[in-house]
Amino acid sequence: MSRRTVSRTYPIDRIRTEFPILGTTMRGKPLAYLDSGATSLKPQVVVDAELHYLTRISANIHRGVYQLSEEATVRFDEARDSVRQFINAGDEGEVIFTKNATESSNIIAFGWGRKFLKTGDEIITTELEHHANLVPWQQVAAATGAKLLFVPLDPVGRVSPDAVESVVTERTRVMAVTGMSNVTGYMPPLRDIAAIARRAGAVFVVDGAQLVSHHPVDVQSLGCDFLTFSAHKMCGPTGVGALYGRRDLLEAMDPLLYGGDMIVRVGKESATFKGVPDKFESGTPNISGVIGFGAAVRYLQGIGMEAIAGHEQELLAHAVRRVGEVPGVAIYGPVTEQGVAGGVSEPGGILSFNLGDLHPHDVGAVLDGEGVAVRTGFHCAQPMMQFLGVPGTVRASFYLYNTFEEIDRLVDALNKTLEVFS
Amino acid sequence: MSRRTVSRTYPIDRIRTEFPILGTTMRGKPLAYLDSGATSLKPQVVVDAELHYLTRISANIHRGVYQLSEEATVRFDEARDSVRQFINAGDEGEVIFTKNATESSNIIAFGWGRKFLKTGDEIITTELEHHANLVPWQQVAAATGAKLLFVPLDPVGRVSPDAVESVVTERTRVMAVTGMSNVTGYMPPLRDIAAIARRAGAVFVVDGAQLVSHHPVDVQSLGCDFLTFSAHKMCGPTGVGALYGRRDLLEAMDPLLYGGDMIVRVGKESATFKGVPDKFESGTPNISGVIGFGAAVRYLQGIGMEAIAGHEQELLAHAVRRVGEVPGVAIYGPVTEQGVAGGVSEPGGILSFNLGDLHPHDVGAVLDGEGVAVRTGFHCAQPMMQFLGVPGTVRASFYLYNTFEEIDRLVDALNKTLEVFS
Amino acid sequence: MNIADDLYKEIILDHYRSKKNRRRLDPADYHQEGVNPSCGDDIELFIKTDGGIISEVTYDGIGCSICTASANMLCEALVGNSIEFAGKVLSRFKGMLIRAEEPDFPDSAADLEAMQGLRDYPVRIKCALLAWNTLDQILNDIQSDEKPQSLVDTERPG
Amino acid sequence: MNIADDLYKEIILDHYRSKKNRRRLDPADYHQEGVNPSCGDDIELFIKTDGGIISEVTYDGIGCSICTASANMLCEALVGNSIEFAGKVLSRFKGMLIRAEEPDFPDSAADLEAMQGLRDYPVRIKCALLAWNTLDQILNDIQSDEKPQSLVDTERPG
Ligand SMILES: Cc1ncc(COP(=O)(O)O)c(C=O)c1O
Ligand SMILES: Cc1ncc(COP(=O)(O)O)c(C=O)c1O
Repeated sequence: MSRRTVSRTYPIDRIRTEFPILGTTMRGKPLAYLDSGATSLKPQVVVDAELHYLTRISANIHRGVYQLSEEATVRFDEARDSVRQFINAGDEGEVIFTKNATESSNIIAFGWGRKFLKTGDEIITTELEHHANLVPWQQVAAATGAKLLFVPLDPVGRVSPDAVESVVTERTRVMAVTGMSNVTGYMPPLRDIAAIARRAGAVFVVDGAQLVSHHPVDVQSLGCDFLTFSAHKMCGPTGVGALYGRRDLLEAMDPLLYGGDMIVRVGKESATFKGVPDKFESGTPNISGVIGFGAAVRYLQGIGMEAIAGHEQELLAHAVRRVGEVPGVAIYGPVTEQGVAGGVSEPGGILSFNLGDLHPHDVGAVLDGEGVAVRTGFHCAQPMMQFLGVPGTVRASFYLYNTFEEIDRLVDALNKTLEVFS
Repeated sequence: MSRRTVSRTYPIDRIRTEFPILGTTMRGKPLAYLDSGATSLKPQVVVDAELHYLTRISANIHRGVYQLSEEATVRFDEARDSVRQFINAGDEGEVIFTKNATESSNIIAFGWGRKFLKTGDEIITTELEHHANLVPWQQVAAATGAKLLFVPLDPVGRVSPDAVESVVTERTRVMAVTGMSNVTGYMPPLRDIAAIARRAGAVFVVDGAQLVSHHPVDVQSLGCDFLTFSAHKMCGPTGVGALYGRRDLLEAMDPLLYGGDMIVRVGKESATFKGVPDKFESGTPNISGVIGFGAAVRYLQGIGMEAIAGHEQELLAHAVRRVGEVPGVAIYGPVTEQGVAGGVSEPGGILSFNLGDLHPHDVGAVLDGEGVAVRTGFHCAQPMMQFLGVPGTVRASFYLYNTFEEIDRLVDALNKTLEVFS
Repeated sequence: MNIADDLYKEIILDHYRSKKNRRRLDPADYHQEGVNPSCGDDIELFIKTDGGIISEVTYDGIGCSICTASANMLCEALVGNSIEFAGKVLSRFKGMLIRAEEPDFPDSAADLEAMQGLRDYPVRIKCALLAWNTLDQILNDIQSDEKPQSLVDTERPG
Repeated sequence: MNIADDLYKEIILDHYRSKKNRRRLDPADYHQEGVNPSCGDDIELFIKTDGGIISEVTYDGIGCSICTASANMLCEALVGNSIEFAGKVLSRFKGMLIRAEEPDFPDSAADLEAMQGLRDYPVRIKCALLAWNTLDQILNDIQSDEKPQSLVDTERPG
């Protein structure tokens, strides 16, 4: 698993030429972009799709009887179908476009949770969660009187099916779990959790913001009821997210936003609403963004999510070994325990660590000076920081365009950091 | 006012070269884009700003210690300041970025209205409203027990201060009024209404989606408490809107979305939230869109909103006269009564009409064949359609780049429509 | 290609101008209203049956020329025919517009072929389908013997 | 330009390494906590006064080298000086970083000039300001004689 060179069939050279920014420099050094967990770079096809909309179509969708509006509508609908295919949703009504994964999570929490949960109902979640999949549920719990329960994690931050079972009761109504931790890259056993949720009669919400970007996902075989993700983390534009939801659940929910494009009839006093997906897409959507999102998922599919996940695993294995050699480094999460090839079947391409007692900011700043872009801080996951017992981490995250050499540059920069602060 | 030629100082030729799409054709005819009320075309500077982000910056804002993230953050903040200046808001905390005007309206209705309104409180609005400024208030009224009251309109759809006074009571808590009707272009007397709202102690909400795109707006001298608008209607990208709110009101409100980037501290059970504007901007924002929005308002400012409004008035006067000459045309709204130079001090550049008993769709379709893009239907304003007593209208709307000649082509196409359906 | 020739063929305009079937039936055995929310078009169908045969069928409502011509064609095509026949024409009409199948209509429904040009105007297809999706609801009700819903939103035809 | 030389000057690193003023005062006359929510940095200031003079000032908490070096410089600069003096240094420090004014510090605060390089790293300015914005809150409380708030969010410095 931890081969030194990139698999010979993976078209890394071609891929790198497809991302215009990869030819540029940062602080005078060639850019080593290791922050795709925050947002990914954009390939030229996505830029072109947006550009085409902005300079050749430009019109609003729906209700337009002229060609440009028709074209915008057709491309918008095509994008929805591309995203539907990408996650293998049953029909297009199950794919809602939002502004980001955060909005998607809030639509679930407020549209479903707030409407259907009652005092004493239980919501199960984990300390692995990004704030987007936690804070809305805290609010819903406070508003409805439902209780938030946390699955106990093992010492390196893993979720076992038994641990999940241990918090399930007959009052469990929702299980909201990340598909992949944005701090450690750890991927909980979603299929097992889905089975537990099904038996418990609970709605299973998966935060897919990291998962969907990096791994093949099939919502039907996975058995989740809701899935949230963001275009900008998967080669798409900023300002677009998606919410997958089972049709019957979506149909029962209240929308978060009311206004144009989501109504059947509006009188002075009241209104009736359309079906899915329109009910959830009020107002003029991010048309160029959605069209770009469609181009992004088709681009990813062209390379293949299996291939991308495989590439990232190789990068991760290399990074675990090389970063682990830097004096004083502490790596967080399951990858430290048995190495990548060990207990973790499908680790996501994320490595969180600290360097001695240096503050992550200081490490990140020296790395920046070396052209190496990493994220530092608490990664919108404070409960996970509390679990790890650190105020923050340095996080290197990998994607389809990264190379072994970039990881080696990370390691060199870490050694330089030690010198600066020696 | 109704001169035949564009004011000699207005740089129409230069402006037209700045919009790449204006050189293209639709259905084989040069494009005459008369649908800016739905969404505007984008100038090259805006396209370039987005492109620069997508291909040269690409990083996420906040929390990044490396140069690209820093640059993204600086440009994002610059855009906020540009928008702040554009509407003369007091400070940057008063400018919230949203995904569109619809989200902005919902933030007000749910964040303020739902939190502070009680049974028996009264919300004053009008039949002129776009659904975005009406349906959220219907929902809030239903949820809180507040009452929705409509200002009686005069026969051509105008709002007089006396009519507003006639519905104000000591229970009036909110007045939600459009700054410019997206159906007739009519602009209610906002300053007078602001004064009435102030005396009544009511919060004054202005739907600025059309107003801000087409006219100079100064929130401080206007005296509104909230103002909503969308970038895509003012030369900016899709997927970005703005909410202006008075700081003390914003601070008292609940956000609509919870998640990352808007918290101070998150524990397992609860969280504390940041101040404005961050509290309302959870999740990764539309970074390229916001940067493009900043470029758009600077572009508009470079030309001058006074000049743009003046140009649109000239176009409207020409259109009222020329379209009015087409046999069987019925024009809706105040412009029919006394002509543009008459009773209406500042009409917006929108003309709604019907052609005999032809359905607006049929008219729009023939116009499309002639390269003329107009909107047809009910324009997300069904109560206004009920007021006008029609199921829909044909709407031609003008912006900084339109010409007299395009209006003449509209008129020719209307005459052709009469032939087709004769 | 000119849209006026393409879309507004004489045969469609004739059906649009004809007001023959545009009236309410009261009482009707089946009555159903359908809307296209995004354009506001709103059509009501009225059907009387007599031993499995559609003895009378009319429409009323608001719609563009494509929408009302299509409703008129529907009435002309179905009157005097069986419920099964109606189902067959419906599925062929949808097949032509949605799945781009070759048109293959019985004689009494032959005018429907004129709607084929709509395939080049995808956003208008829902105009032509409104009356037919409304019919679809009636046919379902006939089969399931259920009370009809008050309103069908036909905008996202399957 | 190299960031390590630029930002991490020896003088800053010395203040960062010094743990001299990093301790809690209990009791303190004034105690205030400040956070930068987006990076999680969290600093507490403790001040004892004696007739308008800051007799003791210390800090505790979590922050990067810039943040803690700045807190340490604050302690060194203010101890033994008046409240007015503290206000003046605060405003000059903000002026240097936010409004790009020329540094002009009294001798005891001269080390603060080393932070000037931060102007090229705008997102780090808030690191240097955290302790100072926390101080600002204390100075306000001293003037208004109010009970301090428990927490100041200093992320969007004016
Ligand atoms: C007056 C008015 N208000 C609100 C809106 C809603 O804007 P958006 O669709 O960008 O949310 C529009 C645009 O259609 C409008 O014209
Ligand atoms: C696991 C996870 N969930 C949710 C989010 C929120 O995504 P966004 O900021 O696009 O709304 C992120 C991104 O930071 C994430 O990593």
